[in-house]
Amino acid sequence: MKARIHVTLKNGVLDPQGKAIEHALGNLGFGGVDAARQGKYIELDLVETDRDAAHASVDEMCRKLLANTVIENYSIELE
Amino acid sequence: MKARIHVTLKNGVLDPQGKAIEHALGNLGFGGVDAARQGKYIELDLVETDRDAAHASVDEMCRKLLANTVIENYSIELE
Amino acid sequence: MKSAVIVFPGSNCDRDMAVALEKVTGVKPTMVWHQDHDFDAVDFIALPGGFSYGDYLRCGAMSARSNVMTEVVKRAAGGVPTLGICNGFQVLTETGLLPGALMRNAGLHFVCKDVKLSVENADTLFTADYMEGEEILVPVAHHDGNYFADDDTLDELEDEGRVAFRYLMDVNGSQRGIAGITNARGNILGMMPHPERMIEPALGGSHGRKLFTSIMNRLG
Amino acid sequence: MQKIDDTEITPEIVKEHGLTPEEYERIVGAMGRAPNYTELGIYSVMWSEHCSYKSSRFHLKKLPTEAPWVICGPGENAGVIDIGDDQAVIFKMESHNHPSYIEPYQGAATGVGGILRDVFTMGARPVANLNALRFGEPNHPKTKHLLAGVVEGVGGYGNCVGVPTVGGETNFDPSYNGNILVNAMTVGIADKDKIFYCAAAGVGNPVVYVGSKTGRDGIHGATMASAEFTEDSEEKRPTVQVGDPFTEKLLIEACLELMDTDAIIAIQDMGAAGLTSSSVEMASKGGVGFELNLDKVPQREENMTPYEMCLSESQERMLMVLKPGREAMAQAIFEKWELDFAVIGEITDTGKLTLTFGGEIVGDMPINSLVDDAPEYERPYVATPKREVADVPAANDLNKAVIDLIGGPHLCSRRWIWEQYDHMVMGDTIQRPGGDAAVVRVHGTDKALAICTDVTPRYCFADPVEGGRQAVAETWRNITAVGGTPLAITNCLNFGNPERTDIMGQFVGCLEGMAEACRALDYPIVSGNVSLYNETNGSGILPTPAIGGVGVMADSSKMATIDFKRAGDVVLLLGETKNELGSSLYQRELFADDEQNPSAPPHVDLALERRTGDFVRTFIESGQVDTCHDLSDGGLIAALADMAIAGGMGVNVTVENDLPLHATLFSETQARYLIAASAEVAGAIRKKANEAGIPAAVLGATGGKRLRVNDGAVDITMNKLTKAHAGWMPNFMANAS
Ligand SMILES: Nc1ncnc2c1ncn2[C@@H]1O[C@H](COP(=O)(O)OP(=O)(O)O)[C@@H](O)[C@H]1O
Ligand SMILES: [Mg+2]
Repeated sequence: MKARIHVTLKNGVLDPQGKAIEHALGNLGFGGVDAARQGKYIELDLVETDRDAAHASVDEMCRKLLANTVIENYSIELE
Repeated sequence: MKARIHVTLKNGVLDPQGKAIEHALGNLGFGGVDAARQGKYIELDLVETDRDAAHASVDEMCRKLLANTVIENYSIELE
Repeated sequence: MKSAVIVFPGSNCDRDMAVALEKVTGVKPTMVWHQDHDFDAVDFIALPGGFSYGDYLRCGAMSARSNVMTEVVKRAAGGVPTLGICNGFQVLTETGLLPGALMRNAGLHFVCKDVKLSVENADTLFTADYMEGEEILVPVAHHDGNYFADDDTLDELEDEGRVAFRYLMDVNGSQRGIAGITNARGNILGMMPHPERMIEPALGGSHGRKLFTSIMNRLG
Repeated sequence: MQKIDDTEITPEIVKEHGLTPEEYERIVGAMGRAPNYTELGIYSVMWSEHCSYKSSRFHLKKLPTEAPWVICGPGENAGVIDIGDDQAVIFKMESHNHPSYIEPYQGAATGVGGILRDVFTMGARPVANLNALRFGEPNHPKTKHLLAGVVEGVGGYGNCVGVPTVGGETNFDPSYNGNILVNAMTVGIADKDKIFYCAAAGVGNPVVYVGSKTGRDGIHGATMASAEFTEDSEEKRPTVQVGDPFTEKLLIEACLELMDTDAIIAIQDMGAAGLTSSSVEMASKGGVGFELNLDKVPQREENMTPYEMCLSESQERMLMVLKPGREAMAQAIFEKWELDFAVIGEITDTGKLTLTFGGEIVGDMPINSLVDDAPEYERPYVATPKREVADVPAANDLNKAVIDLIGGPHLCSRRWIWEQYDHMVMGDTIQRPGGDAAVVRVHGTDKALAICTDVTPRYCFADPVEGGRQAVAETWRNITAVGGTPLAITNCLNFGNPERTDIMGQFVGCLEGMAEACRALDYPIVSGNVSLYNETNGSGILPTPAIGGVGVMADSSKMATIDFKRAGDVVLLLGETKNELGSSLYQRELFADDEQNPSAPPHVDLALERRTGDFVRTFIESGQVDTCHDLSDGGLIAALADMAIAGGMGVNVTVENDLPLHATLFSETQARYLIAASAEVAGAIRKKANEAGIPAAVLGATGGKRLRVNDGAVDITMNKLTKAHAGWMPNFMANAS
């Protein structure tokens, strides 16, 4: 099974990368970008075949390693 | 309109961050992760309301800035 | 030799580069702010190390698309000798002037230490004062120095003698130990190690000097 | 829609703000009415321990702060000393302990950012960073994660701004398990006639905000830094600030560019308690009032309330008072560097901090009450009892004891840490980390600064007065050992809960010892920071008054380093060795001492310290000695090992005295140095030492591939020793997440 994980900054947390991207797009002449945010995207190939078990395990991985829950949110998709 | 962009490493490009995640998950006692890959996830808030125009413009942003096509692929979703 | 050091927001080895150029060549370079893209004609352009634009998104990505780089690309492609060190190397690959990309170090940590290099090709504008195969000690200081290119590109670089410097130890996971490469025409060099930090014994050695004397002796 | 937070003030709200009922009454008294929510928030941060020094002020006044070369002592953003040639050195150390425990990367990173701002705000270009770190015991489940994160954060910030991180110290002790210490120090150089202060002046002059926009970051950071940790503190997470070193780099360049003009009257960084404490401090120092229009504050988030804007600790921001008419020129500079610039108010003659928002007055507080009425507590204390002198036994296997110590967490190489720091950028680092003090050239001259940080917390715990003396003396000695003349210190006083009489006793004792040492060594304190309430669930950290020392050397080509350079050099020990194994590393690691009642640490004889150090320095300054190392943790054998490992060559020594061999090797008697020099120079030094009444003993000679003592009583191959020394930390950190 494959897990797709998105890790994004919590609301209100400073996102210097996003800000820089916004800025750079503007400089390159791309108007009309109101806001940019950058996060991480992680793909895992899992041996587990049971969806619930997989979800529980990936959730724990996120809390323990993949996301910094002090400043980041995460979301999990399985396929 | 919102654009969600995934930037991932091309096949065959070594992914040190992915490797490190695999390794760290193993150390934390999470078995059963065959492979991990890390990419970027970028969200843009666009003024554009026309889907085709938005797609064309974001595609150009990706080619010009957001992805390094020597090593990275990108995909775009609009919502 | 009239030289220019390009200064991006976030460059931080610009002064070091200027000091080295002046100490070795005797001539003070002009500092060119990234917005001054119509800078005077020069014999030599240097892109210094640092964290231009914070290295956000990808190292060198934003500077590579800045106005001043449009001009640098034009001149470098036209043959003006151009040197990119560390972040400068990353900028050069991001512009496509040099092939490949610099990825996160295999060890994932920033690494700052003296490393042993071999001069792989002493027949370039930048290495003429070294001897082929000479072993030199030069510091690195980077988080993203892991050189990547596909096999065909790597073979081409090797075949054409465009690998200028190679690490003699594992530093960052670079393919084939590549530390610095030139373009096909030989007027552009990008390298991760910092020769400008090794130009006097007080700093730990002088092995970086010959890079600057090479350029000076060729350009006058 | 603009929003004013008009939360009603209840006793619970007062308590949540860390104010006692008495303190609240005092606020009501000072204002002549009850404060509104915004005003309460402002009082609470201004009167927090972190900003007001309410528990420590009384004792801090006792520290020596003056010398002919001191230009500005404590009270400004950083201390300033004269180094001749019309140049000044500006430096300070600061803690970022609690944030680093909660989020090690960002906590450490923003700690570095904050201390940098304290230094460049005064007109200096930062030239060096140092970091003094304390972690819990190595096998505590959090230690690796915290160490990895902190080191990455210190490097992540310092490397990006392009200021070399040239030194520091790293300790492990169980007392830091739930409360690590991250103390960051910055040293900068300025022209003596271009130093900027924070006193505002000139009614009607514009108050200008520059740097990053304000978000809801770190609201309550200052009160959090003054609160004891409990298990549920981990819930306080969203208050963590995120740093942006790129913006800081731009801010440094923009500020220094503006400082080259004559536009600035006063300038102050926004540190803890952000806009509030910076404006109150500027107004208070200048004896003026401030009127700020909060609508003008650049904001990153929507619907921010006055309360949030005043208390936000968003990073990379500064406040300035400009001369009238210079706004446009200043704005152009900040816009060139792509930073926010906004005139947000002006100076008044009301003596008040007046805040307007949406056309209404939302805060109106007397400045002097915010500053001068802050409570000052002369907290009761009990002096730490005198300790017994220990009789520490011999180890069964000396070779093993040496390897265990040199290859253990306390004495092993810190290379794993400092290789993650760019310690060379700016091209003037002429002594890199790994020696006694870092040496950084004054750009474009032959002159150099010698810089280090030190404290031995286990001594401070056993005997605060000796520990305080020792911390100051060790920095003095480390600077001397490279050939520098020590000039002044900064400090970061990390202690537990001052409301406990024993902790307060440690604080008072350490300060007493520090003050004595400063006086005896002509080595005043010019800046510093206090971090109290470092404890978790009622158990405090070891008292840790970290000292940052700065010295100068006129001719940096004469600098000494610790590595043996030539085989056949004579090794000379200066200073007398006594049987002082109490509270030594040897005792602690090999023979668990009584934790609550440790044995007496080595005595610091300050007069002897000064005499010996001054003696050693003359030989370095004259170019006769280029190899020198002071003796500290681990004693003689640790110093010999350091020198041999650094030089990549062995050494063979014979020690003759009345002490048992293990005491000779591991005793931590103070005021001692090892020197390696040609036989001729060593002979001359010995003769002069005899004349000066300084004990000097020839121990042996450098060379070979072994560390050998007394015909093989200790005999270890350099290969094994070097591996042990280099290996511990990388092995320990392998697989840290
Ligand atoms: N966290 C750190 N960052 C940078 N350098 C460090 C750190 N910890 C230790 N060092 C360096 O390692 C060396 C040894 O440190 P230490 O044992 O404290 O020295 P000393 O006993 O001379 O005070 C010093 O050069 C010091 O600067
Ligand atoms: Mg020392």
